[in-house]
Amino acid sequence: MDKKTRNFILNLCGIGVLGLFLYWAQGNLDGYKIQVLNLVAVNAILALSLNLIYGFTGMFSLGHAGFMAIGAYVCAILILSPAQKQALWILEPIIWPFSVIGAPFVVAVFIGGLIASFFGLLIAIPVLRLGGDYLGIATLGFAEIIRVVLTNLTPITNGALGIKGIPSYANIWWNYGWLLFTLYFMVKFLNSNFGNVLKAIRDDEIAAKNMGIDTFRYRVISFTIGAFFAGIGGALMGSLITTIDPKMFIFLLTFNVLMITVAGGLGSLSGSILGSFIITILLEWLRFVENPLTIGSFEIPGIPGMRMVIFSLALIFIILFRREGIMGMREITWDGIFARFNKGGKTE
Amino acid sequence: QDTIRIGVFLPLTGQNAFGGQLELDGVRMAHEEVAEVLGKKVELIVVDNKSDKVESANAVKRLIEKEKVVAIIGTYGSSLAMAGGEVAEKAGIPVMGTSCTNPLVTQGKKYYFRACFIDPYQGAAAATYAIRELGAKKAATLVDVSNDYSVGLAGFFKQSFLKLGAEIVAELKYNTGDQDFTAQLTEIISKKPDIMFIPSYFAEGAIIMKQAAELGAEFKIMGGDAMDNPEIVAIGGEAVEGFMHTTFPYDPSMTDMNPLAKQFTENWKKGHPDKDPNVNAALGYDSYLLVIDAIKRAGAAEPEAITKAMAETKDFPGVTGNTTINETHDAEKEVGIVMIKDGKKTFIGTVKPEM
Amino acid sequence: MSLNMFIQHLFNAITLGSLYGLIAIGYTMVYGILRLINFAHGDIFMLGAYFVFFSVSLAKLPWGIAVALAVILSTFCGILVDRIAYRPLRNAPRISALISAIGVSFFIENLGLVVFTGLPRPVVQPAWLVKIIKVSGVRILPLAIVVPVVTFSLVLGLLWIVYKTKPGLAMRAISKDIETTRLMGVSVDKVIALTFALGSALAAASGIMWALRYPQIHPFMGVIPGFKAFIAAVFGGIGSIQGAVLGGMILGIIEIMVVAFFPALSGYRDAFAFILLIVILLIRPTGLMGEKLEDKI
Amino acid sequence: MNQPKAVLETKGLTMCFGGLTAVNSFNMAVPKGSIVGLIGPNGAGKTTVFNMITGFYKPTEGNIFFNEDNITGFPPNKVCESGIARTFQNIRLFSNETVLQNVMIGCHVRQKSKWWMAPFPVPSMIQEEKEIREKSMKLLQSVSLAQDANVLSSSLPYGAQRRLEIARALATDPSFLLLDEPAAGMNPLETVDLMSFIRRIRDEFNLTILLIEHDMKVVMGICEYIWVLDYGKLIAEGNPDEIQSNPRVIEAYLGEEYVKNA
Amino acid sequence: MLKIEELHVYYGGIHAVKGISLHIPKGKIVTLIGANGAGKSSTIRSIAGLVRSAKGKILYTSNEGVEENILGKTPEFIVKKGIAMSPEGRRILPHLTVEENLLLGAYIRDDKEGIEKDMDHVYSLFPRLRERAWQKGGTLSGGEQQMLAVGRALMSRPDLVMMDEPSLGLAPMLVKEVFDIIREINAQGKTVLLVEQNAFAALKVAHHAYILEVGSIVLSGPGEDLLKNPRVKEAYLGG
Ligand SMILES: Nc1ncnc2c1ncn2[C@@H]1O[C@H](COP(=O)(O)OP(=O)(O)OP(=O)(O)O)[C@@H](O)[C@H]1O
Ligand SMILES: Nc1ncnc2c1ncn2[C@@H]1O[C@H](COP(=O)(O)OP(=O)(O)OP(=O)(O)O)[C@@H](O)[C@H]1O
Ligand SMILES: [Mg+2]
Ligand SMILES: [Mg+2]
Repeated sequence: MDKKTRNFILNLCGIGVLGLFLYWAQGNLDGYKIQVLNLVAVNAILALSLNLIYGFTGMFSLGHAGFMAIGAYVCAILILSPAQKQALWILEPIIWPFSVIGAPFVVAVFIGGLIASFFGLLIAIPVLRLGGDYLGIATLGFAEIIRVVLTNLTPITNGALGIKGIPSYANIWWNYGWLLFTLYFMVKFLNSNFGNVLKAIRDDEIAAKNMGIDTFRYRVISFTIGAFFAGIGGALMGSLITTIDPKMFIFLLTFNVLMITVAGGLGSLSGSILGSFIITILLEWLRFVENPLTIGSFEIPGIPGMRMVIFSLALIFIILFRREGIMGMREITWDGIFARFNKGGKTE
Repeated sequence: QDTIRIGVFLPLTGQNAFGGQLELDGVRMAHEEVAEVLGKKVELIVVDNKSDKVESANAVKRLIEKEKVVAIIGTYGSSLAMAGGEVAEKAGIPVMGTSCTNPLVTQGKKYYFRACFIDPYQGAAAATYAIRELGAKKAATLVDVSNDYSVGLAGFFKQSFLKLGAEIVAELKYNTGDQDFTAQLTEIISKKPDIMFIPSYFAEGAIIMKQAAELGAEFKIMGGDAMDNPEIVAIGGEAVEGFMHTTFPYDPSMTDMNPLAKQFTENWKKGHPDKDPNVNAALGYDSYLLVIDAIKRAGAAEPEAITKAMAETKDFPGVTGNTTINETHDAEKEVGIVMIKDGKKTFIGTVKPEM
Repeated sequence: MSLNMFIQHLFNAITLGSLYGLIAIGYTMVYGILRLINFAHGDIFMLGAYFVFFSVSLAKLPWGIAVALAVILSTFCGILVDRIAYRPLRNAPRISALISAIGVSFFIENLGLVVFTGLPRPVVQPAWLVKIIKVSGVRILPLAIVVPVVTFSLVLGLLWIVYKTKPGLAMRAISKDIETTRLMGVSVDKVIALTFALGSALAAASGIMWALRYPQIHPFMGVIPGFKAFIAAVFGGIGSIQGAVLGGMILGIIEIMVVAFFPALSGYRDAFAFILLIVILLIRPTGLMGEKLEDKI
Repeated sequence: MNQPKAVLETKGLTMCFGGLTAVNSFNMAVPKGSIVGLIGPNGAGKTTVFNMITGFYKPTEGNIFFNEDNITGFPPNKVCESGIARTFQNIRLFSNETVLQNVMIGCHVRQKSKWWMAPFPVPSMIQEEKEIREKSMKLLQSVSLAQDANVLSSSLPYGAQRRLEIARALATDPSFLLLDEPAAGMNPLETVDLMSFIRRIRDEFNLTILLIEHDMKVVMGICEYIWVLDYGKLIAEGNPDEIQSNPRVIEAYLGEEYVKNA
Repeated sequence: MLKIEELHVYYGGIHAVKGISLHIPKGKIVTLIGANGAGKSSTIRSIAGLVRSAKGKILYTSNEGVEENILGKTPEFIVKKGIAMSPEGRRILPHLTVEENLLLGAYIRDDKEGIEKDMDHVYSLFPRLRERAWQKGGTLSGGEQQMLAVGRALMSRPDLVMMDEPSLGLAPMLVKEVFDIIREINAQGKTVLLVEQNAFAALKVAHHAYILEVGSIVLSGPGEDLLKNPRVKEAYLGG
């Protein structure tokens, strides 16, 4: 059996095991834990998409919250029934055609991604001429513009009141299904020569141009794909939490995704997934520090703010001790696992 | 089970922390006073929703799934309440809202109730008061566009104000976090309104009034329940003199306090010598007691039964007045008006909104 | 719009703009040298305001001493942040330091929340600073004159340090190549600590000024002004001190004038600032006064 | 003149940086299939000429013709597509990529598949990617780096990095190759190898090669024709013998010492 | 002046320098020759304090006659002891002007007049730099940058000057000039450690030479002797 077939079979097994685990989780874990598992998946999609833009193509983009917002709003408007929409827009009625359009969930999520990527393309063409931190700030500005528009465009978005009661279709199967789709796409894309091209642009844009690469075109492509998946992540997030409003999509949300991506490892797909797993669960698990603690007969009251204090310390720690993130630029691959396994076998 | 577990989700950190913390103080105080129901100890499980919607949904999920609470109290901030409400609705656990005044919070919900009135009611009360008592004919609004409470209340104020035959001469906006309102205020001043309505939070509100005074504004200023905080005078100084806001009928300055309110005020001062009580604390206090009352009437610490009992709450005596839960699950209460007089909050009466 | 009203708006704009400018120079200083967006800047800004609040309102110290104390304490905090969270990452990828900076920022804010609680605190303003002066219908706060004056004198001082002194030369060298700068005998860590000290002193100074103008402080007060000032710094060309002030001024003027001329669009005010930012960057990819540096091929 | 047709021709090429004229009205015509050199003192404008030809700088004045097409002002990637490849004075490899990936990236410019095919099992793309891999391995063999195909390019020793840069340039299927100081940092022995390597690739890949070099052993050893720049101006051109004995070149560039030793 | 004992340098798994010992006497020119990747730069960088993973001893005797192990000390400490270096790859600060680059080289000094005099001296060594005094370092041509790197190393008035491939990318005339400069500064009493690919020229100026192969010293002796050594001739002088 050659390596390719072996890896293919192993991949299938891996998906099978994940499926079984999710099936088990659905039956045995409480809703809270499942919610956390769902968040892990959505965050992983977001981290992967940012990693494509920043980690693999080297474009410092801080526009993620904007793309997520677009995805979330588009999807929410599509999956709410006209009656629900009528009831929700209490200050100004929702305008036609938004009041009546609707789509099934998969389609809505997909359209959410498409429209996010359309805006991604729109912003990419002027802005991707910028470099480095300037690009970051310009995309951040773009995300903020989106947010301001969402806040003020009440007849479409319901303004600051946001959209509530979004049908919670985004269950564990959808979320992990989309995550697998995202991952499949990224792996295929990045392992092809086009992936090499993106990495070349990241490493040395001048040399890449010199190799005949239309660097601008590929930057736009990468950015647009990243925006697409960010939109998907936003759409799922909206349906998972069931309410959205413009404030949710402030720049701190982008920082969250950035944090996960960097902590996982820029330029590492497995890092993004690992990062999302660790950071999401850490954030949830740390809730305990804010609960009152009873030791013997002493009751220590929970201190508000403590959780984020400890979280930020943990974040600083991770970055101080693993300065390139948990995975760096490495990937977890079957070949790597076998190599390690064999080496371990030999030394014994 | 030998205890009854009640969950509390409030913004203890983040932007809305000041309100959440006061409400928690109120809840805790009520819990200390009434620590038992149906012969069992009541255990409070407090979770912070960090003024963040994702966290808010998580918090409720955690309270329900992990902590297995039978009822929930919370929260300050309507958008937080909505995010959490969805979760509770699905799980069928009753929630008593403290000060989430947006109508959407309980709209179409079976399990969400609140101890406070709603914004249309409050907005109408403010408009009524402005026109009937202050004789205002022209009003201006200054609204935090990115805040649902502010946008909502301003909208309802405007509806009622126009309905009562008066005119809105300027509608200016700002964003959460802005500290400089001089441009908006200069514009409003040039439109010469009789009154300016600012549905903002107290700290921002105080700054707005300060800047208005600096710019020589001569109109009266009114606000909503979120302006109800003792710090407003400390921040705004002379500029807040004469400012009026609608609120729940409780304030430590009330002269004709009901006995419960009196007792609450005294007990509070014992427990918190350095802080004045305010209406958030009182609502926290009342919310807890409303939940306990429902459990008592339900006769079992069982979510469905509690929900049913909550919906039937009638004339329950609380610090913020007698509470009746109507069919939209909102508390029907009088709307109080507070005015800053000689640097002190003074309760000057109640209004019945003309809806 | 009457002339008076316009002048009133202009004064409002200059006050706000020079406050933004003052915060922005701190960002630009640190960025210019370490290429690090020091997210903790807005939090040191907050600390500065709190230190003054505590010394004046609680310890009843006189203003002069309170300000000096607050600046010194904040400077110390800034150096500490550098020592703990940034120095170990000098040779790491830049993004790691950025994440560390975000971590520090979260840490200070939430520690502030734990220690100071979330309740906004009032700041007492010295009476002479807020006594309105009326000049033919335009109402001016003395503060509105003090702030720009302070901002401009600090800019001059900083320009002198950066362009005319030896540590200034070292600072500029460090920004491109730490190792080589070391090879020239520069104690890089000391120079960077000095940079942070200057940056933090500026943050504290601007925090105090801000609190005087908008006398309400809370642990998250630094987030939005910090964010906006950073944008202003980028506007002006990050790394350039004059640019930061120019950027701050422009941002202040836009924020006020958008509302003044298009009151109906006041809700879109932030969007205007960002649209202008993007347009400026498209025309001048390194901001208004940022130096353009191409790689020699 | 009975020279073969020029593949590359510059006419009145001029480049100004602010007040500085780095290259001044430079004319040259490179015959097909030749190895030619561009020399001159430091700062004479040699690299600038390269940068103009490859599209990194837009000439202030003048034109560049490649196979008789005017390519002046083409962006670098278009220049590469038309068949011109180069190496850099300071090595510019894709440092986080493996040696093989570096070469594969060079192949991209001739790749026919489209990016959106990547996630789907498109047979033509799978086939093409396989061919790219094979072609890249072959190129690595020809620069004797095949054994290092899977190591990171940044961990190669200096000389090997130079060869990799050339292999990467060859992967773009150029007909014209520009080398900027290929022998810099090599010791005399390695330099000798390099010379035969350059000749070999010229023959194997049917190239025309223009190189900048300060090592006169290389220049005089393999160049058939040489242009000499000083302060941006052409001061001499001719075959190696002519150049070596040209008094202006000796004065401006080679120095008396060189003549004595030669 | 400088004695290296059993120096090892590691980069992750790579053992780049494998326990070399060498001696640089005061007032002499010593050169280090070897193929690409032999470990020459690693050795020089260890002396300058730029390599963290070095083991062994580097004993430096300053002008005052105190001997001290400088391995593990910071670069700035070492510069202040009187050791300066012109690094591989020039490492010019691209956004500072030529003049500022030179001033930075004199960072540890405070004597304004002395600095000005030395600056003039550098300009007279490389007139091209004077023409470019106000140009940003980053826009200089390769060779101009090399001149600046050498000049900058002289600005701290070091006792020991280390040069890593100073003739790289220089025109033939200048190559000769650089070696003349090396002789000249040595005549002024400075000790020089030189790493070169141009083995012929290096061996000619050097009083003593070491040949490095894959991290170990394989040969050493006076420069003139090594020039005649058949093995050196074959491997480094191109036959
Ligand atoms: N981007 C630029 N801006 C300003 N001046 C420049 C720029 N690029 C090059 N120069 C100047 O143009 C002149 C020619 O530079 P170029 O790099 O072409 O020299 P060169 O002939 O390659 O020299 P070397 O042999 O030293 O590499 C130099 O004086 C250099 O300082
Ligand atoms: N930072 C580094 N990380 C990993 N390996 C390194 C590093 N620096 C040098 N090496 C390796 O250490 C060995 C010695 O390198 P060094 O630079 O000292 O050689 P050198 O003799 O100066 O060669 P050259 O003539 O190419 O300059 C080489 O194999 C090189 O690849
Ligand atoms: Mg050159
Ligand atoms: Mg070397």
